[in-house]
Amino acid sequence: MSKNITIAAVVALAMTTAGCTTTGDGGMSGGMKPPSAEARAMAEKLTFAEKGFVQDQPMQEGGTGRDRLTQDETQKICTDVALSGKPIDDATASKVRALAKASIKYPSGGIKLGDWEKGRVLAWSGFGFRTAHKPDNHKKREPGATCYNCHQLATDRTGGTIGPSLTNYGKIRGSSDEILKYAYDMIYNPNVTFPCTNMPRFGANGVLTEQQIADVMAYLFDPNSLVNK
Amino acid sequence: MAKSIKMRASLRGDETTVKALITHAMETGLRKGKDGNKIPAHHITEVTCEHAGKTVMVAQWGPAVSKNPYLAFKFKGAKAGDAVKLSWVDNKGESDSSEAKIK
Amino acid sequence: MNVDNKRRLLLRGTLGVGALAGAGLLAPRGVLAAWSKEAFSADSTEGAMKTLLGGTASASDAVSIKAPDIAENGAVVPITVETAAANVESISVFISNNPSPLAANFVLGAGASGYAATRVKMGKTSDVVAVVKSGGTLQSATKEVKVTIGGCGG
Amino acid sequence: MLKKILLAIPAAMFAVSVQAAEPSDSPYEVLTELLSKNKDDLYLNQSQQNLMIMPDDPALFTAEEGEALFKEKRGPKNASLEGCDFGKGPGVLKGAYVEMPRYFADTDKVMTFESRLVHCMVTLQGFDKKDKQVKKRHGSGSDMMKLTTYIAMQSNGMPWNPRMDHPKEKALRDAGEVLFYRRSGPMDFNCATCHGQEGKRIRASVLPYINNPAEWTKAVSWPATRVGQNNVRSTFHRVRGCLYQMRYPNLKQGSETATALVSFWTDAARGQPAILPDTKR
Repeated sequence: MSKNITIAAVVALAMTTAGCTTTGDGGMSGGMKPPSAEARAMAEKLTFAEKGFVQDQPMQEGGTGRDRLTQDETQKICTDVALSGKPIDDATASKVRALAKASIKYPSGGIKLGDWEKGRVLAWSGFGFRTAHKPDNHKKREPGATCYNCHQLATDRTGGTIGPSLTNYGKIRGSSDEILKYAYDMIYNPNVTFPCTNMPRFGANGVLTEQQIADVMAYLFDPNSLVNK
Repeated sequence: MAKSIKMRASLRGDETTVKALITHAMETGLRKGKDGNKIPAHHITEVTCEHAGKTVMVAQWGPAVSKNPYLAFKFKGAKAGDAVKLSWVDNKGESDSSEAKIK
Repeated sequence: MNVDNKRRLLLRGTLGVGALAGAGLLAPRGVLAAWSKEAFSADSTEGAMKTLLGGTASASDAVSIKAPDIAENGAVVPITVETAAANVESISVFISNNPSPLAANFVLGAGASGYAATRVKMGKTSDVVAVVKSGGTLQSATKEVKVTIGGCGG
Repeated sequence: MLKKILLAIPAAMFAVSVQAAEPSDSPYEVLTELLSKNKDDLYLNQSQQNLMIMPDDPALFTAEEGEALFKEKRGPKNASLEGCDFGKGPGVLKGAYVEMPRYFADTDKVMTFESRLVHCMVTLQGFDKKDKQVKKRHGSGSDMMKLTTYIAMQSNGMPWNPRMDHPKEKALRDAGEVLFYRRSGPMDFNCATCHGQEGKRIRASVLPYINNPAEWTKAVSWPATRVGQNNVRSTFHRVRGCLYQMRYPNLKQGSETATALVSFWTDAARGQPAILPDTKR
């Protein structure tokens, strides 16, 4: 009983400080007219038009441009939510959460913290998976976690504000199993907590490896990390 | 080589304003190239402006002046239609000059 | 004209500057010395100022610097210096925290107004010091420019 | 017009030293007017530095070079571009840029400004699309950017007003809207990830919000000098940069897909004054 209360409190704190609601992010504003079926059909046609995006362009993860443009279930649902001009409804939110939950794989030995200094480098690197006119070469440099674009992370450098500030992340929350799992899930697939969030699914989409996630988590939780100084 | 100097001289009242942009790398000598070696300093050292046979201004620059440098200054004693000449020289001895009519 | 300037003029006359050989006389105000490697490589504002101008300047309302309070791009910081002083001989710009503070020295001839504008590189947050030389005195103004990191969005 | 703007620059830069400026419509003045109406807007007011550079934006010189190129007889057909119809009749430049993209009967297509310029260089001047005059699209030194900057400048201060008279114009705009919100790729990004909320920053840069036309006009006011890149950049260069960061595959210039995106984003700035050329970070 007391443990359940603790978990609830930790999650509530995490959610409050995340500054998010369960509203889908990155959508049309309320009151705007959702696009017609014709517009949606044309957009699909244009997305996969041979003369538009380079469909056969090779991607770093293997596969082609066409694969990158092909939506999975979560992306389809979240596009619908974005185009609706309304907050995500409960049924859709549950569906997205369920998809997210099914996607999350945990390390065999449990969630562990890696090297915070490596995590810092990853958190501040925007390199990786960019293609378009100038593809990132993953053989020359390890892809990063791009955290800084959206989050304030520590006080030593300026970060973005699309996501909530993560300064003092571990100092505020401690490092109980519950909060570690919460943070792991947020990085692996944040839709489990915030359906149709702006935040990428770093684990589920294969952007970060298990080790990289451990390092980024160390950057957030390690008492010696600049995040907590 | 395309002209490295873009300049304009405009008269307002009795004062002529000269504005110029010069195409130049302005390498500091501190930057490293792709091969890991330092790129040698290469920057304009002097820009001279002449009007009616007299030097109006000489700008002496170090490598801290921005790439593709901009400069502006003002002087009196010229009239519309007069020619203003601007020339530069860099630390490698390269140079260029250009003339504009005061408008 | 002080001795120091005479010496430099002489230097210039001796060494010459090929590309500028056609330049007219810079009379009667600003005295043109050869480009000073010593001043441009001095590692302090004070040192550079002494080498270039033969002394240090005192702060004055007669000099104004226009520069951004915050520069999100340190590679292109616009600086404009204006002065109400008469008979301005030169306007110099120093970026105190650059490895070599002296950035530019505008030597003005007869008829030139007390005005100079350029754009400079700043490695980090720094004071920008503008020194105006006129009537044998050195007057200055100082303005801090905070250099921040730009966005990554491209 | 160009001369008038350039003459007005000293006045705009130092109000102290000059009395009343003559009537002028420099991009700097269009922007400062917009700022005066949106004093607290974080996006619009984020760069004092760029505002100080703007009166002497290198793009103004680029435009001047563009004017000479526009009037010069060039190409295998030895023709100038003065016969090019940008939608308001051959040679009519004033206001043409802010009405793009638009439908052209002669090609039966909705065209962006860029596609139309290429069309004229090919049909009127006889250039091949592979000639460097047409092929080189980026950088202040390219003919395309010089011409684009000059022609765009003839619409400075005028309200964005992409045509929606032809069904194809509306259809592409609507499809572009869907593309703006369509999420895909390894990061699940859509355009609204960054441009769907007001006052948010990516690292240190405040992002423009798609549903705030006063912000959006600055967002879509290209060509603009990218101060950090030392070059004048185009609309397509901006779109490409976004798609690159979004981890999307390369988008072909002049494609209908690109036109759809540009139609929607231009429409989102409708009614607000175009700042041409603009100065950006």
